[in-house]
Amino acid sequence: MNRVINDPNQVTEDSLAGVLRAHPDLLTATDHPRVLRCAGPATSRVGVVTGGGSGHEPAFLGYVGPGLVDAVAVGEVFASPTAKSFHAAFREADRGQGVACLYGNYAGDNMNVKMAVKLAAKDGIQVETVVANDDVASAPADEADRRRGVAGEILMWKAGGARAAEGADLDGVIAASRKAIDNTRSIGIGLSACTIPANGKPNFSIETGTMEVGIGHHGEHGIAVLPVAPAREMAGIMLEKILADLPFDGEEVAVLVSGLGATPLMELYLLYGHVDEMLRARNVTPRHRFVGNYFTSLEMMGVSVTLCRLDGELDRLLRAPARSIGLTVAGS
Amino acid sequence: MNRVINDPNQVTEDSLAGVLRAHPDLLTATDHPRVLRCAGPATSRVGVVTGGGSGHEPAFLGYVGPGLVDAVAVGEVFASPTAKSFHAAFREADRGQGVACLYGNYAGDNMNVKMAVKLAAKDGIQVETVVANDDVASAPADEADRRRGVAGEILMWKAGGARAAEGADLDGVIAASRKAIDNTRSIGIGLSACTIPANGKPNFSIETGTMEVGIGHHGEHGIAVLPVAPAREMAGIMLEKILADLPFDGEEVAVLVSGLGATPLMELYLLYGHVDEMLRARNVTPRHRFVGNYFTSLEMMGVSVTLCRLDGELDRLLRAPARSIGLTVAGS
Amino acid sequence: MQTISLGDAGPITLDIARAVVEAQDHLSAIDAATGDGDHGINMAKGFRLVLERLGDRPFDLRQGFATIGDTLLGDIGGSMGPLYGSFFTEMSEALNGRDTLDRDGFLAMLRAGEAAIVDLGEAKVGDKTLIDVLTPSRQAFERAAGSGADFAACLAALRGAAADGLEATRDLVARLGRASRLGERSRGVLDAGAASCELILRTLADGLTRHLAGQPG
Amino acid sequence: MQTISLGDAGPITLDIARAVVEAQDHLSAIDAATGDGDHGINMAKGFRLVLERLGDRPFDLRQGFATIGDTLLGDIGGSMGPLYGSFFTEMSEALNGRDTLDRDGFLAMLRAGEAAIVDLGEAKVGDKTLIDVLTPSRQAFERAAGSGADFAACLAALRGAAADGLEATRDLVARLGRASRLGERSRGVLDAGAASCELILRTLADGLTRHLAGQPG
Ligand SMILES: Nc1ncnc2c1ncn2[C@@H]1O[C@H](COP(=O)(O)OP(=O)(O)O)[C@@H](O)[C@H]1O
Ligand SMILES: Nc1ncnc2c1ncn2[C@@H]1O[C@H](COP(=O)(O)OP(=O)(O)O)[C@@H](O)[C@H]1O
Ligand SMILES: [Mg+2]
Ligand SMILES: [Mg+2]
Ligand SMILES: [Mg+2]
Ligand SMILES: [Mg+2]
Repeated sequence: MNRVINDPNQVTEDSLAGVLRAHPDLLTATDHPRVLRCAGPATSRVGVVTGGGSGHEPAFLGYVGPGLVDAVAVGEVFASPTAKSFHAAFREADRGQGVACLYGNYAGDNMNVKMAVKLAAKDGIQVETVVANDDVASAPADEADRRRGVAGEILMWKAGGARAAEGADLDGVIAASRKAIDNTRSIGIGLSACTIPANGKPNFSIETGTMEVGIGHHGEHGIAVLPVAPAREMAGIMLEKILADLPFDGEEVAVLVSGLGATPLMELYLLYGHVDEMLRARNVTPRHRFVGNYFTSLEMMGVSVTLCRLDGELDRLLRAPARSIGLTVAGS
Repeated sequence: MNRVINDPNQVTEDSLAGVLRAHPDLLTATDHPRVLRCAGPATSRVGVVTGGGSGHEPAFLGYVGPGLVDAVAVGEVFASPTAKSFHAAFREADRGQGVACLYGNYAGDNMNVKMAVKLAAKDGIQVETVVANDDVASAPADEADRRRGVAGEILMWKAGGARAAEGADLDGVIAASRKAIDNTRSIGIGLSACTIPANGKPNFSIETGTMEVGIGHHGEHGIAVLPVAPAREMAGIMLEKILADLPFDGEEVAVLVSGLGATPLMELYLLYGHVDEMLRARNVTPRHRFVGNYFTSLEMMGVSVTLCRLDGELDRLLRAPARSIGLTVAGS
Repeated sequence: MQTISLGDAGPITLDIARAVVEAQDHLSAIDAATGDGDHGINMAKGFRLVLERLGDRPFDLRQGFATIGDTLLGDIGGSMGPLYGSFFTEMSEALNGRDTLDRDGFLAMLRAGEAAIVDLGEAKVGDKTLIDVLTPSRQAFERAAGSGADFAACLAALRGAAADGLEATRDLVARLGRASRLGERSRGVLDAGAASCELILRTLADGLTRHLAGQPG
Repeated sequence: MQTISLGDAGPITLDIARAVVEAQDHLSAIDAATGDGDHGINMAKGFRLVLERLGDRPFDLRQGFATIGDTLLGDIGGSMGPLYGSFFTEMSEALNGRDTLDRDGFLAMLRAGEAAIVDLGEAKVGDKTLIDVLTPSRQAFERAAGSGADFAACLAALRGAAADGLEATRDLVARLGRASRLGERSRGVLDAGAASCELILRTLADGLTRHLAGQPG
């Protein structure tokens, strides 16, 4: 695996240094080396925090910015940030109105957030959490609280960030974030493995000619290993799994097709075409459309599809202006 | 190679279908199936056209949009668009004030544009061209007209598109575009090969543990095959080659670090950090900074660095608002 | 009554840290079978930092455990940072106000550490996690103490139970963490966290036992 | 004077298209040695479309060449579309207003095609391109015609020169196109475009020769 790195154990630090040099207008360093906050003056409103392992760029730090996330805790590659860095992110984001911590359902993140919330309580900072569990492939519907959070988190951040920017109180921001993720389902298909730089070799494998349906963002096993299907069938398999879990008939949705890293953009668009066509055939209209490398897994090949059922509020929140590395909405 | 495609000979069509479904607000189909134009009403001004092979997404079609390119001719994967599609793009972009065709220096593109310009002349459409040759590794300085156009084309489109939006006449748009590319130099390092879907296997190879310095966007041979160096040294090698060709002492520059496809974003930022640091050490200030997958080569691993020496005009043109799949500038 | 001065016991912190660092590849190899192969990396990274931070200044066991706890919580993310971090932090806090450690003090300390891990991770015995070492070890110590065994004998009971607990994880199906996605496929191999937990408890017990026997180091 | 009716010669267009389609893998293999291995793909794609478009309606050689030219220009990008596209377009236009083809008409047609390629691609003999087949072939025909040879003999001279020109590309170093990046490494193998050009000229010459001999098809 040929990489653009120095010391494989320092990739997170080294990469953060570059991010800060590239985006001084968007991101600012803090006292905690693994916490970045939104550049610019802090207005008095609810703070929005997220955090997660590195290697998913532009997630998580790429969604810090006006109208989105206020502060982010950055973990090692594929590892939860520490409790102390979540705590520091809460302190950065708090302006006296409380903090909404919007993160993904992984054991490490759950524990570190839980500890950080306790630490913040001692500082008198109120933190409420929403934990994303949009990955339909990671557990059956009746164990939905075991499901992982994946690319749907982006829509949760967008909704929560927009609601905070509107001036809602903490309950309001939490409610909007929860509504977003509760109406969101995702599923991924993995087409090749990836390698954590510090490990030097992949810790899972996907044979050429096969695809792992329901793969997780760290190579977690999916629900089926099948021969690689044409893109049209991939779209069908993914939509079927999503729609079985949350029927979307006759509604408007946001669709997010994200590459897992190494799959060319032209293939993501190709897949989007089929998803769009199939949704419309079911009388579901894609109102917001995102196609690109929004939530990746290093250099994994593959793709994820996320659908979010919209109501008037979610539509408004997704439409609200926002600026970040990963997502810019001009506003209308 | 596991791909998200249907028929490998139809990837370009299939992908275009998805692009049009995803971005009706940005891109519109035309009578020519391989030509897209900017959505929305056409104001009376100079038209800007580009075109090139597919597989470099978001280039080329990802730079169509307000403040950027008006119409694009789309080729097969890694192959120039036809003369007739360039011609059709000229017709789409022309509003009676002439067309600036801003493209890259490849044999096929040169020939097809040349023929298309002749065809357009018969329609009474005036087309002037600027051919980008920013890749310093593709020929020595005294044969600069043999150099390939690479990621620097994006800055040429941005400058030309902004100048057209300002209402400049054809000469003015051509002059700004030429100034942009004349002040721009790029170089790439390839870390793995890529596979054209219709071919099924890569037509070049890069051994693990080696890097091809100066690689072209289709895997064209570079100037040296070296053992993979730490990112810090990669940055040094690339900057040295660029700065030797066009000294930047004491000036402001735009820096564009683009991944070639499969190299993770965290590595691109890591490299950017070194480039930024080294430039500042030479008293060169990165005024505009772009880090991402701006101009790719399917799933090739590797990275390219582009520097553009700024004057007041280029700074203003890069700052001007623009909206497209690949590049959005909010304006200030 | 067998007691050890916390000051004398301080260097056991270093024994634990060195043991974990040395076991890096072993622990990662176990994790690779059912998890993502990084348990050794995560643990060694944390305990290498501990070794750096403890440096050459003198410290007692309470301070040593506090440093481990702080380092894991502050610098090691994932699950191990909070789990082992609060384990050592709570054990350190259980030693507050004491100068010496005896059998009942040790039991109270271990209970505090175990409670912190259970509170945070919500693992139960049988889930194929480090709890499958920790809980039976604490129980064995407790039983021995209940039947009147001295500190050294209780530590021996703990050691034995830790080893048995580790070995027993081989037959379990993971129900928590990364390995749980494997279902039945996780049966037949040890659990990585159980292996590190056994190593930590064994090193601690060995160090204390040596002190009780009057031969520290 | 040997002449052929353009109507009779029309089906030679199909011969050419079929020959190129059949040679797909052969041409790609040659291109793979110094280029990007797609010459056969590019050419076959174009000529397959030509076969589709020509369909079953009758057409003469002028119309056949016009269809090739249009198809290559309209549907085949890269270098081959414009180069061979204008080659056939210009040859077709050289036949405008004629019903038959004779020796001098053929020479005029070939010159027009060659001029279009040179004008567009600016390749010179020795650059290791299809020009290394096309120009010597045209010259051989011209020389033969100058010394009074009949149409069939001129075509035979062209065929021989095309084969020699192709073989000679083996010793050349590419100076144009993708292969030029290879420098000295491009020596020792044939040029792909030269191979397709030899195939096209040979198939054309063979077809016309058969007609001259009164045995078309
Ligand atoms: N909820 C939990 N409670 C206790 N131990 C746990 C829990 N979840 C996981 N573990 C332990 O963590 C170990 C894996 O640690 P490690 O590999 O460092 O982290 P990760 O699983 O994040 O890669 C497992 O072998 C298991 O013993
Ligand atoms: N300027 C030129 N003039 C004439 N022929 C050329 C020129 N450039 C390239 N060629 C021919 O094109 C051939 C390669 O064609 P092909 O592989 O289809 O296109 P590409 O090089 O774009 O992949 C070369 O073998 C050479 O004969
Ligand atoms: Mg891990
Ligand atoms: Mg692990
Ligand atoms: Mg070729
Ligand atoms: Mg080619």
